Amino acid sequence: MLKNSFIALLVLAFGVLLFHGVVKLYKVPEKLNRTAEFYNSNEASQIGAANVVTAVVVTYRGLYTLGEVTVLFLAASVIGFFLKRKKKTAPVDAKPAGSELMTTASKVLVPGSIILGVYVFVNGHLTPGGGFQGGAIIGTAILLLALANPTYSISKKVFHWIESISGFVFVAIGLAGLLLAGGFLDTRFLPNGEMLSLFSAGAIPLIYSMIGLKVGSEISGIILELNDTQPNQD
Amino acid sequence: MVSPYFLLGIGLGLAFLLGLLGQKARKSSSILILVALFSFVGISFSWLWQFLQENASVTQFFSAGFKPPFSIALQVGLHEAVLTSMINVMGLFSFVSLWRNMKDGNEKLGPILLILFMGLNMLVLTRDIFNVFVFLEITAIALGGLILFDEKKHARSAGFKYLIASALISTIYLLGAVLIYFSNGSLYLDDVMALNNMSPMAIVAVFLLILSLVLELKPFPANGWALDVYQGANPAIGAIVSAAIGSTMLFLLYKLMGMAAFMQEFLIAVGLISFIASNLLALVQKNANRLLGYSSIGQIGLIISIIGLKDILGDQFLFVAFMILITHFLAKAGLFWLSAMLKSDELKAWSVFRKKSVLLVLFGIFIFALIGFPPFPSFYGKWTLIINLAETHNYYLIAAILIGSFLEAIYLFRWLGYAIKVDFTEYDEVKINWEKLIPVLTFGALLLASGLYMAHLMPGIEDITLWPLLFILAIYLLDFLPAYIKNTISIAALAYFSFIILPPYYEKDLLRFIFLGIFAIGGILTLIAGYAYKGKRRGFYPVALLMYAGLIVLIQAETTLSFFFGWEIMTAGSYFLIIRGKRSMEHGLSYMLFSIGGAYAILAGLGLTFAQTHNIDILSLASVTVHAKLIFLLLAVGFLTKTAALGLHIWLPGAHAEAESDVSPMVSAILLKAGVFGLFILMIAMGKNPEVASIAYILGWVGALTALVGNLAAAFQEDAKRLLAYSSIAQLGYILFALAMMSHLGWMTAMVYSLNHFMYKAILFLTIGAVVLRVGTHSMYKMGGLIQRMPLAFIAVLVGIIALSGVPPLSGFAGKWFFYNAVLEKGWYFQGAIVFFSGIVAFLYLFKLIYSVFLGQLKDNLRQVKDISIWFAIPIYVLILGIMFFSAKPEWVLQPLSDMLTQWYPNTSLSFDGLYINSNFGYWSGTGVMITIMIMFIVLLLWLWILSRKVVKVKQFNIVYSAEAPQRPETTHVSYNIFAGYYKALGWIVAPKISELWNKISDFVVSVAHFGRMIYTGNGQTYLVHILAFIVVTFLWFLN
Amino acid sequence: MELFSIILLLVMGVATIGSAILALTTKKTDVAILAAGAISLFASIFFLVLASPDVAMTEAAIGAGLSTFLFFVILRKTEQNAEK
Amino acid sequence: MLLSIENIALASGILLILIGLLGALTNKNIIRMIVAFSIFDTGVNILIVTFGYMPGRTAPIIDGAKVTAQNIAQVAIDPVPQALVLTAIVIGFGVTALMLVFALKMHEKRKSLDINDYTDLKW
Repeated sequence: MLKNSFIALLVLAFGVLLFHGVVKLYKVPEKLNRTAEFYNSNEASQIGAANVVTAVVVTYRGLYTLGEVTVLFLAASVIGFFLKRKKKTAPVDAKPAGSELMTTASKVLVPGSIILGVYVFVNGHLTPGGGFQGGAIIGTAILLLALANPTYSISKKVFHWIESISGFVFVAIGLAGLLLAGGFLDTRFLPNGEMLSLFSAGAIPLIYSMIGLKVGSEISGIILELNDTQPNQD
Repeated sequence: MVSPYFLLGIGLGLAFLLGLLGQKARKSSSILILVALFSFVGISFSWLWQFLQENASVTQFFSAGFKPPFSIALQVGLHEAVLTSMINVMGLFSFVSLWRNMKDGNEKLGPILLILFMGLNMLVLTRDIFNVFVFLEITAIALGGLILFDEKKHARSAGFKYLIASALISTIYLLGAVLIYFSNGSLYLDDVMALNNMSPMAIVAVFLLILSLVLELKPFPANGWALDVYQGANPAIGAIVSAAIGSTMLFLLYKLMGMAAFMQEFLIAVGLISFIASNLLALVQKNANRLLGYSSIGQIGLIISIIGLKDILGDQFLFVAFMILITHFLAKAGLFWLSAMLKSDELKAWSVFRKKSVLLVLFGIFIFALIGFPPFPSFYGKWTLIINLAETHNYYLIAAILIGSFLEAIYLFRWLGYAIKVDFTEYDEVKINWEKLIPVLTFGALLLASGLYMAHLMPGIEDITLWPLLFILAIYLLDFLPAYIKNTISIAALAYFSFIILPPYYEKDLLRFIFLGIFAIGGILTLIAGYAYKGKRRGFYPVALLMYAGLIVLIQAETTLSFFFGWEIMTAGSYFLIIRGKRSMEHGLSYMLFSIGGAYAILAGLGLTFAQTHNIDILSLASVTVHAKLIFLLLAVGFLTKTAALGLHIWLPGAHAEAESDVSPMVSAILLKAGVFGLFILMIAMGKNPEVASIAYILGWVGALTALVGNLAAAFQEDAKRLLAYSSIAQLGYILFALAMMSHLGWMTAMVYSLNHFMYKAILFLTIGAVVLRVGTHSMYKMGGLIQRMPLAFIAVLVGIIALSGVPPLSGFAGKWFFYNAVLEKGWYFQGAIVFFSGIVAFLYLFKLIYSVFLGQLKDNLRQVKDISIWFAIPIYVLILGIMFFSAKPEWVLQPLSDMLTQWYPNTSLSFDGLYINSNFGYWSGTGVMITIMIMFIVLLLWLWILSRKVVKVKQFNIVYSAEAPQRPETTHVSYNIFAGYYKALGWIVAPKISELWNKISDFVVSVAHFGRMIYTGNGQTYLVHILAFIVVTFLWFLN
Repeated sequence: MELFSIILLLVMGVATIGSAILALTTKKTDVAILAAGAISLFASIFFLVLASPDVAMTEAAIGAGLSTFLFFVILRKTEQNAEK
Repeated sequence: MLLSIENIALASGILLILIGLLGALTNKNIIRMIVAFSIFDTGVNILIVTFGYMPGRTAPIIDGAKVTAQNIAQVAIDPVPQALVLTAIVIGFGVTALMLVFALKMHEKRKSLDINDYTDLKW
């Protein structure tokens, strides 16, 4: 098709123009730039998180994370609202129950997944991962649960509560940093503690727990909304 | 200073917490959101207060207690305070305007709106380049969510197009942000701005950042998605997109341009192309919201180019940008909110606002503000912009800006015209809800207040220019009163004004005294005729006074700025006066377009003047040296559109003829003198400059030809008021010709003609208007024999045409006498002959006028008609007295005039000797002629009276028709098409070639617009291709 | 170790581009969705090799897991709607 | 060396970007367009991480053994690009989700997922 080949040509032109220059100018860096140097050298003493990425994302540049949470909140609001089944046409039990295998597997996997998710976000300052990843894992657990027990009824209200409160606490911690420490989202109003221990890095574990709870409950909420056999409880 | 992080805390904290309330507590959650938005306003206003009143200094607030670039900084300075104040006010009122949409189970709408506005605040405040990306995406998702809640038919597909476009654009931004980091190891804007020389990588990065922000601002042609959003989404959301998001993105662009001085030219080009193209394509748009979209894109394009002009404008940059931005912000939001009140989005549906005059007035305010009329901020913005561009010799940019503005004026005024004139019965009525009304009212009031405040601050605008405007506002508030009360107030106001302002000018400046006198006395006299109207005459007095206020400001102006101010006010007022007539809409529009075109020519001329004199004193025109020809030509064209010189005249006949009976004399006898005054100012300046003699020569020819064509065309009219209108064109041609002679005698001629034209054209238009009110038609062949029923009118017309034709003894003769003297002295024999010939033609139409209307056979249906209203008769006879006085004692007026003109032309052959006026070519005595002619007249009258006793009277029906009733009145009126023979011989001169030319031009423009908008196929993917192509083309441009 | 990473990445790169072309050319939407999910998975391996375990986890959880799931839900919903 | 880790990653990222873009511009099915967009996003993310990669270095996570608070500046890579990509992934998911909801809502009204069927608004 003429049109498509024109588009292909255009895309190619775009690629050549943009990346030709960028790749040519790109040099494998020899040493860290000043920002990275600062973070890597001072993070341990300033924040005390083993995972520098976490310190950057939660403390130094915590506004990014707040933005991410906001984006997920917006997306979840819109998805939850529009994918919700209309009350009137709700067949209470339309789907066959999940298979035996699924049910059994879920009994093992669901608690394990939830614990894994919690572990990931609680240890966000020590190991890779954090609130988002942990939350997503929790969401997956709920998905498993929903798939295995289509008739299983969980009150979505609980998730709404967890989501709202954890979100609010996150913002409140941010403001606490502003009021008690150096600035908004400064996590150092709690003691830095000992490096590599669970209760270290100031308020980072707290923040990541809140994010994990929020993201997990948001995703779970969406999944439950989507689960057709789930009677509407609100 | 309140930390900006509280905005984040309040916005997000509340949005998250509201999940607890659930669906049932919708009302309380709405109230909480309202409180939060209020607190946003409070915070940003507190900053504003601190910067304006306490001279606070720019402060950066760091996150996490570290310094940037290791943390994120939010900066609060005056600019940020202003922008966030605008955005937060918009947020508050947007929420109010969407109040009812919250109800239908849309409990998530409120939090999303709150987050949207919080995101916009952060975009303004943040100094971190990547943080901008985050909040760009937050606003995009929030806006997408808002659109999704919308029940309008095509909102969803429009929203999807928006989402895919913004996904592509924000990825470009992301790449730019990341490359910035890799190139210099910092995402802190101030760091990048502090770089002395950027690495190539940084340049590519900055290029991508700016490119993506420009794409967010919807440049032509990569903006189809935006147009669809404007059209498809709820207008209340359109208001947010256009006003709040548009302003934010513009500020962001301005902020990031701190790193990208090398892209200024790109911004100028892209902005102006968008400005012109979208205003062009809007010409053929019939959907109101899409039209607003085009207009938004145009305005934003203009501001983009202003951002590119930052270095060129220097100190004035912020002023210009802010003036135009604030106008766009307030007016566009207001217009979208108005649109939200209507069910139909056809342009013509806006006519229903006619029933709610408040809304109609708001509509008018928004339109006039957008086009840049005074007293709105954009007027000062455009003025300063043009002046500064001229000063820096960017003439092409001036031309581009004025062309774009002109195109914008065309469709906006046509739209306003629909609202004022089109039949509204087929459209649903507006139901005014408080939550829809409050935002519009507030923004309209803010617009007006900001304009008046600006006028107060602006150097070069005298404070006195504001009082009339405030008075007009007061009159508008009294619009519910009956007409006679408002009429009395208006007359009193004009009289008071004349009493206060006029007398000092007699000593100070006679020229201005005369023109002010014409406006003041003419205004009072024509207003007296207004007593003839019953009822309330809604809307008449504010606009009539607006015109007079403009005229007065114009004459009093000491600076070019206030001259232009007055010129525009006068144009606005007269436009509204003209379109009051029954069939005058298209004429009103063409009047407005010629006026605006002319005004832009004047603006360009004044701008070029300022560029070399650095002075806005109106006298500085005389010291023009560079480009003098161009400047004077531009100014001349501007003034000639008002005096309707040949080629620029096609608006006048319709506009004057279709206006109301007492409006025609206002716009003919009085308003046209504004153009004459302008020409006087121009000629005075030109007189001192030998370089531009050729322009005077050309103007002389234009004047002569205008006189000829005007008079000929008048002779072929069957419509009495059109006849008078063409006669005005011709008379103004005389004046132009006389002025162009650039001599003492020539200017004497012009002055005498101006005074005379004022008096006799007022008499004729008032009388014919009064007759029309009685007989109900303009067509002369439907009248006839009215001398029997309307002797008062007959005498008035008789005096009027004697004065106009220039035969002794009335004052028209004085004009002729000076005219011949001046021509002989100047030696313009050929042109003089043309004017002389056209004077003969004038006899034809004057004869036709009085014969067709008053002589011949009285029509059956007019047998019981009464004489003209006493309220018309009073001003008419006062003016007749004036003519008589001027005719009997011309030297009382002429001698001071002559003395006044000697300040420019000291050598003159004219001398005054008692009753005699001498020149090189002869002498003349007004009083003597008057006495002689009166004696002859009385003798003749007596003789006729003696003869008439032998006359046998014949009944009318005996001779006119035997048994048939006339089916077509025109065939039974002997003077119908009376000059058919002449038409065969000379008709080609008046064939509407000029109208045809203008029509062809406009057809061409319209077809270009039709063709051009085909690129907007409505396919979201095609829009993406446009964006990609835009990027590729920009790349190629920068590679060169 | 270095060599192993390179070979791994090379395979991943080929697989990624192959999946991308598959996603582009396949007639079936669900295949395209799966291919996109696979690309995310491969990408997370890329991230691991590029010393970014945080990114890798996120890409796997959100890009490969959540996104793919959502795509399928929406696809199924549109199919259900079309049947009605 | 042509076949280095970063070069392979760079090439894959750029190719994904271009293929994704081509898909978004040529696939008529709305859901397929969104799929293409998410491929495009993945490509961008790979590109960014690659730019931040330094051969031979490890992740900036202190484990007390190989990476300690003292040597981290010498052995670990830059954490900032990772932070940026983390954010970009989550945001990209939000955008994708919203697009999908739009697709569903559009399909509800008109029973079509063909982008060519949604051209009522034009000119």
